[in-house]
Amino acid sequence: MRKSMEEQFPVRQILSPEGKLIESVDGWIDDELALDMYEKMVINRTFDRKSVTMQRQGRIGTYAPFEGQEATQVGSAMALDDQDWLFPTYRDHAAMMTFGQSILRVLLYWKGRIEGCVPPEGKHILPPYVPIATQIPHAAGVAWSSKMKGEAVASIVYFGDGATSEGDFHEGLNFASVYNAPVVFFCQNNGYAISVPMSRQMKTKTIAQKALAYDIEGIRIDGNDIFAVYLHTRQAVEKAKRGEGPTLIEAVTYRYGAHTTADDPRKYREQEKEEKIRREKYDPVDRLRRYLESKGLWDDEKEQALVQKAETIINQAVKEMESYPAPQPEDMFEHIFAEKTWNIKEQQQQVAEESDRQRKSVQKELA
Amino acid sequence: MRKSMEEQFPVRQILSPEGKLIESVDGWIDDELALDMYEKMVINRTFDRKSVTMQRQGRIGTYAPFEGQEATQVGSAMALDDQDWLFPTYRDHAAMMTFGQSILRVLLYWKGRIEGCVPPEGKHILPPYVPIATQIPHAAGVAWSSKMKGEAVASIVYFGDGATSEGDFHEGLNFASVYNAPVVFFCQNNGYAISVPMSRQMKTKTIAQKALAYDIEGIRIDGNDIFAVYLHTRQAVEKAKRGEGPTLIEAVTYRYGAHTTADDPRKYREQEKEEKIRREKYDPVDRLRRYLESKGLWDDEKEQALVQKAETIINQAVKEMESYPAPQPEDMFEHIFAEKTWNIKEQQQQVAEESDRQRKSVQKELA
Amino acid sequence: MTAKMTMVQALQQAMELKLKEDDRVILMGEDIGLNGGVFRVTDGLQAKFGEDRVIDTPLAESGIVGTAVGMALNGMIPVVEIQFLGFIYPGFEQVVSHVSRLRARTQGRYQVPMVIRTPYGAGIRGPELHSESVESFFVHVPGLKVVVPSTPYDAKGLLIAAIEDPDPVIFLEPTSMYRALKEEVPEDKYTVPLGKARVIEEGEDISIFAWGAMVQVALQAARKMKEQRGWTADVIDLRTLYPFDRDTIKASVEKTGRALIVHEAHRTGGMGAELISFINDESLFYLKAPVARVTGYDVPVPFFSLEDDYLPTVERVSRGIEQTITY
Amino acid sequence: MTAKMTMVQALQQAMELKLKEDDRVILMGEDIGLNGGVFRVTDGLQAKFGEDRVIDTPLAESGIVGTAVGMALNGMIPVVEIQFLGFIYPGFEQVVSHVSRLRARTQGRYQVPMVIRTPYGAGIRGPELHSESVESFFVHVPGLKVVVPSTPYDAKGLLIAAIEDPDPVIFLEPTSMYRALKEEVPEDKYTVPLGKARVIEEGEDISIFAWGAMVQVALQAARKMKEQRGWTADVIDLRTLYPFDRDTIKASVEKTGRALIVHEAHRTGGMGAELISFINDESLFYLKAPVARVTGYDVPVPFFSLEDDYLPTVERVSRGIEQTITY
Ligand SMILES: Cc1ncc(C[n+]2csc(CCOP(=O)(O)OP(=O)(O)O)c2C)c(N)n1
Ligand SMILES: Cc1ncc(C[n+]2csc(CCOP(=O)(O)OP(=O)(O)O)c2C)c(N)n1
Ligand SMILES: [Mg+2]
Ligand SMILES: [Mg+2]
Repeated sequence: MRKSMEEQFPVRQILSPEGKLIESVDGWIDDELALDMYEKMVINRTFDRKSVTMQRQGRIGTYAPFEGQEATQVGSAMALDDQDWLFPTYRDHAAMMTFGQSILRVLLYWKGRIEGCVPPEGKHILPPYVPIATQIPHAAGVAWSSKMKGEAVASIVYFGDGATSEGDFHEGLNFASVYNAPVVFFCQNNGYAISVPMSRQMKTKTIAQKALAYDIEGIRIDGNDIFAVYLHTRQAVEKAKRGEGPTLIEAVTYRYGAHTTADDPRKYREQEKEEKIRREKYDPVDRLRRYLESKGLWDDEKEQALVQKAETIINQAVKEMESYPAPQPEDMFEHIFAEKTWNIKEQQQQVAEESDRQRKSVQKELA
Repeated sequence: MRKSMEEQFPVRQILSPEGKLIESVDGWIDDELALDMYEKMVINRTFDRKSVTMQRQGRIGTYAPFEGQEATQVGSAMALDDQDWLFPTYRDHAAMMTFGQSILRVLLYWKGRIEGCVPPEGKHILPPYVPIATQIPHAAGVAWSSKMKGEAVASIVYFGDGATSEGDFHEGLNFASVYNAPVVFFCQNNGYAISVPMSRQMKTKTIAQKALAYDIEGIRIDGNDIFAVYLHTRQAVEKAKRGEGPTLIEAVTYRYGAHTTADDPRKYREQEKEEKIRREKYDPVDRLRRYLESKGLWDDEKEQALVQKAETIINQAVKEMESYPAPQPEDMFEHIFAEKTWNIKEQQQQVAEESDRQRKSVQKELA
Repeated sequence: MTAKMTMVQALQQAMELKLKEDDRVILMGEDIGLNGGVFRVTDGLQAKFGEDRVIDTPLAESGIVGTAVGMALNGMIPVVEIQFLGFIYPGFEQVVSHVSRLRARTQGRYQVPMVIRTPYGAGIRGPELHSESVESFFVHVPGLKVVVPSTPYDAKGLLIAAIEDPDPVIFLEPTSMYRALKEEVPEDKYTVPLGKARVIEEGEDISIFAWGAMVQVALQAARKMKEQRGWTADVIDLRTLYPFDRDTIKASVEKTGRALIVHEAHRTGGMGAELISFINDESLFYLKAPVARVTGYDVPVPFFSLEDDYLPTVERVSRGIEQTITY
Repeated sequence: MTAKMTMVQALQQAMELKLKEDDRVILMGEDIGLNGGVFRVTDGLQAKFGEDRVIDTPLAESGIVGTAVGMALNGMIPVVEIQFLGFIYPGFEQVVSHVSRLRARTQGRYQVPMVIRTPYGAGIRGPELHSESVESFFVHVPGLKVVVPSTPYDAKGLLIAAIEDPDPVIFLEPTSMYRALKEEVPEDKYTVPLGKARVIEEGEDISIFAWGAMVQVALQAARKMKEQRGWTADVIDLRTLYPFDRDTIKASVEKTGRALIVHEAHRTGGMGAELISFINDESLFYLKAPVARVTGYDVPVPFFSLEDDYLPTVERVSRGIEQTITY
């Protein structure tokens, strides 16, 4: 009898939920790296919680939290080399920050500031993609051109389970397969597209099997196991750089909270119950801590120091965000074209005059 | 070792190129049906050749020939029941005519007449779809609603190998799989999308395997074997009506001629050589004739009578096309909306006045 | 009987009434079922009418619009929700090449009586691409009607009319008006006819045309100018952008001799241009001043920290009125 | 040195020159390589520059535009061919939401210096959807330039300018002009600047604006009316639709006091509306008559048996001139 797709694409795990190694990671992950992973996950979680709070306080706008998905994002981004390209969605701040985007920029983005889109010099981190799946062909295109140029550079593109339904998912994977482009298609399957569960999104039980439609490699991994995430992503990145083409990785995970701060997950799932189970049994941060503790690499004292450090870092960034110079209305006309067209100039001029008038009338009232 | 996709999806055949039965067709295809298939293929081939000639003579516009694909189209359309829905492309006139569209309408279509889009009363035959793959979600939608209504009605949708690259292919198949819609996705893989060979269209060696991405059944059949086409399509139609969901059929075939009469296939393939081999070895019409002859059901005399009949039928339709009332400029404003909006009324009025003026000025000149 | 309700509630009632009354009506879209839509417009309808009539679809706009076309061909009346107007583009080909054309192509043998509802416009601090206002795309496509309510009453009546219309309707719901005001709305069924504008206020000095969220801005500016300068205006909510209400526009412009159009969309190639052209065609020599456009700018709708500076304001409209009247 | 050539040859030279001169330039599209494009515009270029620079892509417009965006991000200059304008819709989201915005969103950190070439317009007895003329969609999208050549000379110079422009350009090639006329075109490289119209004929009585295949129609009508009635016209080929050449338009209209716009696109929401609005803004009181629009109608471009009745003709433009001048 033919194996079912779930059997053909088993969920690969390296670290058990209890924090036990299932396979050796020798030569791949040493203690230092493991500690670094842990620190990054904790800082990112701190960031996420802080952001949710700040949204409630009106200090930033609608925010898309990722708590629960730290291992998928941190682990995969750590598997990249500096010159690689990263294409994130609106939920992948942890991946972006791990790869080098500043906390300040991410905060600015969610504060409604276009300045939050700009990546650090020398790093290829695209701004968060809002229209679902549209980043997939971009990553395929960058990777394809890296190959043309003969550069050993890979691209990684993030997307969700819901994104696999869009035509751009299909077109992007097909192009990448035809041109054997060095790209990693990294699907964070968190089980939901806003409210729609995977079972209504697709008939298949796995996303990895969709690779079969393109004759590329597909694998399914435990997205809450940062070792599995890191290792398989790293292998896919190295494979890409060896010229062996694209990989589709399905990282099975779960978001603890709402889709965004505008969403109420109790409408579509048993939120409290499910969240509790996930947090208790499958939490990616706790899992790694258990491992570190079992190896004698971690203890409460270290934990407290780290929590402290995380808070300091995040608070510092928040401070920077809040003292960031206010945007000027005229800014919206910048960078539309390399050189402003006449009507953009004219409109910018109008807006500048308007601001001026308003400033004066305020001054007058005050006087 | 894992089987290759070509092994997992072997090309199914029932009638060998020599016209020998590989499997029994008892209970499925009797002599009468086989003779009917043959007659339909010959009439359609006659139609196709006549149309190419008429295009050269300027009697119709650009035309998309299907010669070589008679078995895929005739065989699959014969597998439908009267109340089923058929979604054709610009190349599927043989399927349309087999299912009940009149030759006249098809000719009118290629003569640049919108009247050529109208299906016969009581038959669900959509007009030819020009934008690639866009018909696929339509068929999924019709089928889905047939299921909702509890009707045992299937939809069949035609598309080419090239069409599988479009997002609509993916979205259509995904929807159909999720809703278990009674639809047959019938891909005529003729090896080319205009000039682009399958090997540049996709990395995969089969199209059938793309079904794996949706957990639906995919099969590959010899599209020049009308028995295989008929049988597997019929099974897919019956399966759909039993509520067992969609099927993706890849019918491997070849178009002998140009993509359209505006195309020159010598630009992108060894046209003469390849055409010759295909015609000699794999022709779908000859194959069935060999079978009929071997069963004593066919001879030269019958062939001549059929050729005669086909020509009479086609010539009659051509005559009707050529004496069809000329279109009126005002026609273009009809059926845009159920009730004309003011600006359509106004524009139609203008055009009517214009026609009138022109008629009068011609009369004046003549007088 | 009437009840005070928001636009969200009014739209919901419209759909509920039609779902109840007509078996052919179904709702389709992302997150509209269990979740009730991201704005809760379809809240509770799946519980009432079942999963087969209020359908949570996969995340694929071409698939949604395309399968809805199939539904419509087969005699259903799909009311599709696109989660935000900026996400209609993956389904744009289906809209432009099929939804709008199937009636004509089949010479009336088939029709596509569907409604595509979608929240649109800026002003709610939405993320990128959640604030688009590209109504003029659809106005340019022959075979589509384009409708934009600005009040709860109109929203209900227009949506019912759109669902009952035998042709496809693009139904744009201004997000910032969803809950901005409540008004008395009849509980029963009624329609507001497509193609008819609503004259909200009458005046002598200028005609102001707006739709969606800009109606309130126009109205406030008109009132302010009346108070401050004594000028009176016709304030007209177009409600339908295609086919727009030419009689009302013409009569008003010829009465006042001055016109101003307010829209959120980018100025260049926006609906304002078509209205100016209509006035040029019909009423040019009535004009005492150029027709003014107060619109969004020719830049992507900015991130929300600047969206208020992008959107027409009472200030900007007031100045437009002043400039036009004192031209 | 010059040679007599068609628009097809001129376009081909432009691409060949750029392929030769700049390694970053690549061509991508359906059937453009081995087959040389369905209009043979890229004929022979793959043989000269290889399969990596002149690329036959899979049949997927979103994939084509989307991967081209990726190429552009990575420093290439993709010149994309969409086989016909009516087939750009599957890639519309990529154009509207990314091609046009990436520079702004990244504050100039990335740019997308790509050209999307596509045959457009009616008049060649094409099948359904092969005759679209929806230029106004792109004019409405901030961040895109829109260019339409009408002669071989301009085609070459504008295409080179478009490829060299640091911003994305939608480059619309009128199919009926591909081989309609030959003219002397320099063999060497030259550019025709974007944003500048061409005044083809000068006159006193009316300003006629056109682009693409309508330029010839406008010109013939102007000449006919000159012959028959003695009226003289400025005949102006806009060449760039965004940003259009406001100085030339304004000067001409203020000189003649009358204007007529010819376009193939549907009337409602077409580019003509924006031009009328510009004239309204700038030159209203110079007008002696309403600005006339002679355009395609508000119906899908009909099947080819009626396309000549859809398209503006010399007859219709002549009547428009007459009506405007004798208003
Ligand atoms: C083209 C498009 N359609 C709809 C949306 C609205 N939307 C935003 S996120 C989302 C769900 C995405 O789900 P998934 O891909 O699983 O990613 P997740 O949010 O779970 O990380 C939807 C429907 C959008 N942003 N873009
Ligand atoms: C969306 C879209 N893009 C491009 C085209 C132009 N075009 C017409 S037919 C064709 C090739 C189709 O190939 P395939 O799907 O294999 O069907 P075949 O013509 O071989 O039957 C192309 C590219 C189109 N009609 N629609
Ligand atoms: Mg998800
Ligand atoms: Mg093919």
